[in-house]
Amino acid sequence: MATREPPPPQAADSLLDVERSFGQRLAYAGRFLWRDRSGMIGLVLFLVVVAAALFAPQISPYNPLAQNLRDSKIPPAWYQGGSLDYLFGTDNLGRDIFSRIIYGTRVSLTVGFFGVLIAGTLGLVLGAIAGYVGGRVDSIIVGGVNMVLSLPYLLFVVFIASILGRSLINVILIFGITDAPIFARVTRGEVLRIRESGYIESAISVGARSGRIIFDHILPNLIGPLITLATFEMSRMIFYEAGLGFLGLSVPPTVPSWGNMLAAGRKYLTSSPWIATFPGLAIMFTSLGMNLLGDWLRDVLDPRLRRSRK
Amino acid sequence: MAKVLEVKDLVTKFYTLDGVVHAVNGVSFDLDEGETLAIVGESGCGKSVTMLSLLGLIPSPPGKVERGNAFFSGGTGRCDLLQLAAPELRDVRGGQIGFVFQDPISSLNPILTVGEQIAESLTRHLGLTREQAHRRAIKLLEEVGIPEAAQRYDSYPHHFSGGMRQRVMIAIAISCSPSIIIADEPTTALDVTVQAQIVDLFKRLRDMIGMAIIWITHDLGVVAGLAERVLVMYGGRVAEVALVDDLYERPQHPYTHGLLGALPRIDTDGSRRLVSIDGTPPDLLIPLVRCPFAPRCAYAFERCWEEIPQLMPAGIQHQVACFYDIERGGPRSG
Amino acid sequence: MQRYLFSRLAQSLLILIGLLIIVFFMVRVTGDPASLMMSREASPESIAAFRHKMGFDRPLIVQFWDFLTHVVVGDFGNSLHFKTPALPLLLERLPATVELATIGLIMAMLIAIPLGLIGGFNPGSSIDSIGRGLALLGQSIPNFWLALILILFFAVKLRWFPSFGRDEFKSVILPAFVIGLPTMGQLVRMTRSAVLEIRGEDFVRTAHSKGLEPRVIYIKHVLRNVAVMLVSVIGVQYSYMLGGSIYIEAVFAWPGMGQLTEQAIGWRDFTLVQAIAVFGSVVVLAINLLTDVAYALIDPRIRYGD
Amino acid sequence: MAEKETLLRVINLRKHFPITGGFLGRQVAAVKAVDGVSFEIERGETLGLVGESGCGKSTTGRVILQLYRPTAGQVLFEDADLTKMSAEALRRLRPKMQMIFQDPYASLNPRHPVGKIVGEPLMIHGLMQGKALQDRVAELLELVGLNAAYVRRFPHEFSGGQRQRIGIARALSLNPSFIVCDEPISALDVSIQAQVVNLLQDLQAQLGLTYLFIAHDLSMVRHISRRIAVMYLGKIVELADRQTLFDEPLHPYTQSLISAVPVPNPKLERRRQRIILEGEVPSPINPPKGCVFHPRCPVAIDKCSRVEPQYQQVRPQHFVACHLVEPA
Repeated sequence: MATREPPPPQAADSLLDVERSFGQRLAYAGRFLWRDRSGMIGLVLFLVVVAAALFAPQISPYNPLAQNLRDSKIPPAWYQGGSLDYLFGTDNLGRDIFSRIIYGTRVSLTVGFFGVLIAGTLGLVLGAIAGYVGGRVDSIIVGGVNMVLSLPYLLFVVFIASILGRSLINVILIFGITDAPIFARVTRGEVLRIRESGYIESAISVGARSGRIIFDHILPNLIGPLITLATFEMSRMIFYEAGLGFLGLSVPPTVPSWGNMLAAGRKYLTSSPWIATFPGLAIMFTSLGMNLLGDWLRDVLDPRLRRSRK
Repeated sequence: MAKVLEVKDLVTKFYTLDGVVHAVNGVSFDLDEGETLAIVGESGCGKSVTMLSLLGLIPSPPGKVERGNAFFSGGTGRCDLLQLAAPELRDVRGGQIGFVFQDPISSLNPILTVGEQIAESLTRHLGLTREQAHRRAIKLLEEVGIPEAAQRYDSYPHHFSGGMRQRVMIAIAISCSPSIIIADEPTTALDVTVQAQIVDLFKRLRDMIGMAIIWITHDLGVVAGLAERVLVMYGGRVAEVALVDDLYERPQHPYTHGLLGALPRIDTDGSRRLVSIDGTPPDLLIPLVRCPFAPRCAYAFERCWEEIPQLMPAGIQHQVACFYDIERGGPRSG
Repeated sequence: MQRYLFSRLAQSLLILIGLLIIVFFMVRVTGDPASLMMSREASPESIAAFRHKMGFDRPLIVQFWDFLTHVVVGDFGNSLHFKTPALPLLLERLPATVELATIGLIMAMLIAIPLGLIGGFNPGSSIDSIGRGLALLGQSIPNFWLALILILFFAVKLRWFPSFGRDEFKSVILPAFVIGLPTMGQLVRMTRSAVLEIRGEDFVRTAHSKGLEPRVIYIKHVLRNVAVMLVSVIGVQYSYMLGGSIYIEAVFAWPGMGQLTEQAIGWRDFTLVQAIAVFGSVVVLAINLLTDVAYALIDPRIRYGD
Repeated sequence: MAEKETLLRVINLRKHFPITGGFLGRQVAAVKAVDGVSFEIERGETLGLVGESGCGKSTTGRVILQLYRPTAGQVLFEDADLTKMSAEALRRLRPKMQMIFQDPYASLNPRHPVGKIVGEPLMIHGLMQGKALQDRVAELLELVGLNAAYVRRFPHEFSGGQRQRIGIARALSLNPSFIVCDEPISALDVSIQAQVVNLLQDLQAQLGLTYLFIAHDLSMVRHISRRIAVMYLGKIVELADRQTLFDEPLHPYTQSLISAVPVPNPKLERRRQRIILEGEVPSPINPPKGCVFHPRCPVAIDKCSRVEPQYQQVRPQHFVACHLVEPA
């Protein structure tokens, strides 16, 4: 009877037997990011915007509010008549557009971040209750969510904004509340999916209490899809905030926000087109970066994709 | 007897993000006219990929047939399926080789009537008019045992149960009287009593049409009463091929041996302990450099870790890819 | 099928009632509607008089009942600015908006669906890259800003199109393209992923195994299923475009409901804004309902489902 | 031999799932998944529960463990009625009765490492912590034949058979006396099935476990069970010890089921006469009147379509629900 020989070291039987260090796992994630270049671009764009908001006073050459009527409507540096003093030129009141763009990131990110925070929290709570409790509570929440989501969103945001009046808090609240149903819907769907999954049944069968099931099993599996959604929704809010500003319904006109700058620039479109051009480009690149980032996160954070490897 | 299909050294790989999946690693076999051949193996052994590769049905990319020949002798003479131009290969598919897939629920188009799905094959290969195809499709539905076939022609797949849908799939496969039907786990998704119906239907159609059947399965039980020859696959290679009685009575490959021992059976006393095969199936991301079964094999010796065993004769119409002779209890000579 | 439609209709009615409640209380709960509607300089006396005239001093529930019974018969009250009933003002503007959104949708579909189809059938090809780029831009470019840039370039510089108004047929091209851009992006994405999904379905493999010509498989098996998936997307996008008309009509001075909304906000004409909100929602609900009907008509799983 | 002791007694158990419809969510129908099921399980034995998809066998297992609360009936576990217990009382009793799940992919939390999955039941019940917990987890992993060094690995790194071993280790962690095995092998390959079945049998002998073994594979159920119950559309149609059930099946459904099971023996297969049933299992929403099996029954008489047959003991320890079988 032949005995079984120990396998030679190079012939691993299963990838399970290949020991991986933390560094190697990190390198794997890095390669994943590198393979998806667009995700990389998205991340870089997003980080640039965040850095601009954090270090606005250090980066911007001028006070974004400082008017200088003598230097009004100076074109960007690379145009005839432009000067390196004002990289992106100045607006009708002689304010430095570059500085205002930098400070504008603060308004956009504040609205995006707190809007998503409110919408996400509200949506998470509502969606989790609907999905976890089920029954009549679920029907009521789902009914409400479907109702809000079947309304013309923009029309409603404009309607509400026109009633509430211009302030940063109002804008954040409007987006935070009107966007909550989307988070609620996604959360509910995920909670239902997770709740139906075998591992929740398994947790119940070993005697886990609701607290453990919610915090140890459901929430961690919710985070991936919610982070992805938050990225897309934040991008959408930045976009819509600018839209409201464009209609004169967002933050007060004195605040340097991209929407306000667009609205102001619209009047000088033919004579000084750069006033409206740069805030639009800023919105575009921010939005682009976050969409790319969201696409990438969706692929990376989905454990279903990882599971399908086998 | 004339060979209807001869496959030689087929290699198929999938180039995925995780690496190269070595799905089929040099498979050769042949099939006689009117013969029923069972291809048995566990998930990931390459049995389905082998068959899909032959007819250009693997998703590509990521899949790629790297090399091999598949000589098919159908109504129009002998040709190599793997060298055939796309239009000619399409004439073979459905016309001379019919397919039945595992999952009858997802394998039918949900928004076309079942009748249309049968008829389109008829108009494509036999050149029937819509009218003729309609009549012939109803006839086929009757043949596969669907009651009130004329009314059922206009039904959509979701009106049918799993077993009925599989009957529709079979009607599509036999619609052009092919010389081969490839059935990929056709009863796995079905209940035992329905499985018996479908197996019965296959036997009846085989007697009626006389086509060869390649029955892909993981279940050595189902094919025992159906197949004339059995081919066992492991790790993307052929482990053993033999006439059905011979294979079940004196399996020569340790894997086949283990598989038969692992099955509980109702024809013997139930108190016997099952033979289990230790370990797990091979990871196909790792290229094959030795016998794929060696890590799980109780008989493996040095040679098994160093080279890939080729098929060797082990009796009448019996071949096995193993360096160890179980019956004699030592390395195989030659 | 009938039961399905009936239940969708009932759902829409419920949503409508909920919507009226939101609109009604939004105006009243967030502050004093009278001071909201009067100019900021108005004296307290005139505000009080206005409050009484509009009936804002009555109990909320009475006001709500009054509001409801009037809305049901199409009476949204008088516009504060024009001093005439609000509904005819809206209806007058509706055709322009419908024209804009419809042409925008058709333009978006004509560009997006072929790109999505080609991209889905040849992922990684150069046309696929163009399509995905367009999808990304459609999502990322603020279309109200793009409207300005296009006016600058095509109307002011090249003088190919008029920069505002609705006087000639050419007028609609720029605003329709801009209003359709986000939809175009969405449609490219959806079409592409629908094609990729359907192409990977088992029944497509079955169709290949029957030896059908690729053309037949694409048209009969893939495209029909893709169409089923796209119908609902297109419905949603159409309602979305009606909302987007606020910006685009404002920029292009397109005399539709969107422009009216912008103007009404400027005039602080809240009866009119309120009427637009309700009426716009009704239109959107009707579109959603029509989408569901269309969906049921082309998908046998719903048509013959129980 | 110790005296036979009844561990679990199921009396007339029913579980109907409501189907809601319309926009107000009214109940419009019910899926009668389990519709009046009674049996007993003795300590230390394996009762096999077999039937085709949709017959309610898995639901029965879950209702016994109160993962679904029953619509009617009693479940007496060591003489205590589980159906009347509060959630907290049930929770305290959970360590004694555990479940092994069908799908080894879904039943393990993808974000938890193996050590946590296996040790979680012990943490929940506050039985162990720190070093003791780690040692116990390692012991359990080795008990089910896994390398104890794998504690930090995640489920997606394992093969199906290995995951099922993890699931078994988790179920065993609390030293249960009763385990519901819900199709524990049907998602696995044949060679792996044997590993898991052997493991379950070894553990039973070693730890004195009692199993309710649910499966659709009749030959595997016969292999592992002492007694077998056959279910059809929410009801048990026949229950007997395995020898009797296979040698003298009395219910026509059992007979056809046994005849449909393929045998890996070509010579025997070619000779076998099959009773091939027509049609497929009807929907449990509107089960047939009278005997639920009568539309497919090859020997049905007029009475079968009108009167529901009594489930009764017709021979010693042999229960059947069929009009054509008279008590001996």
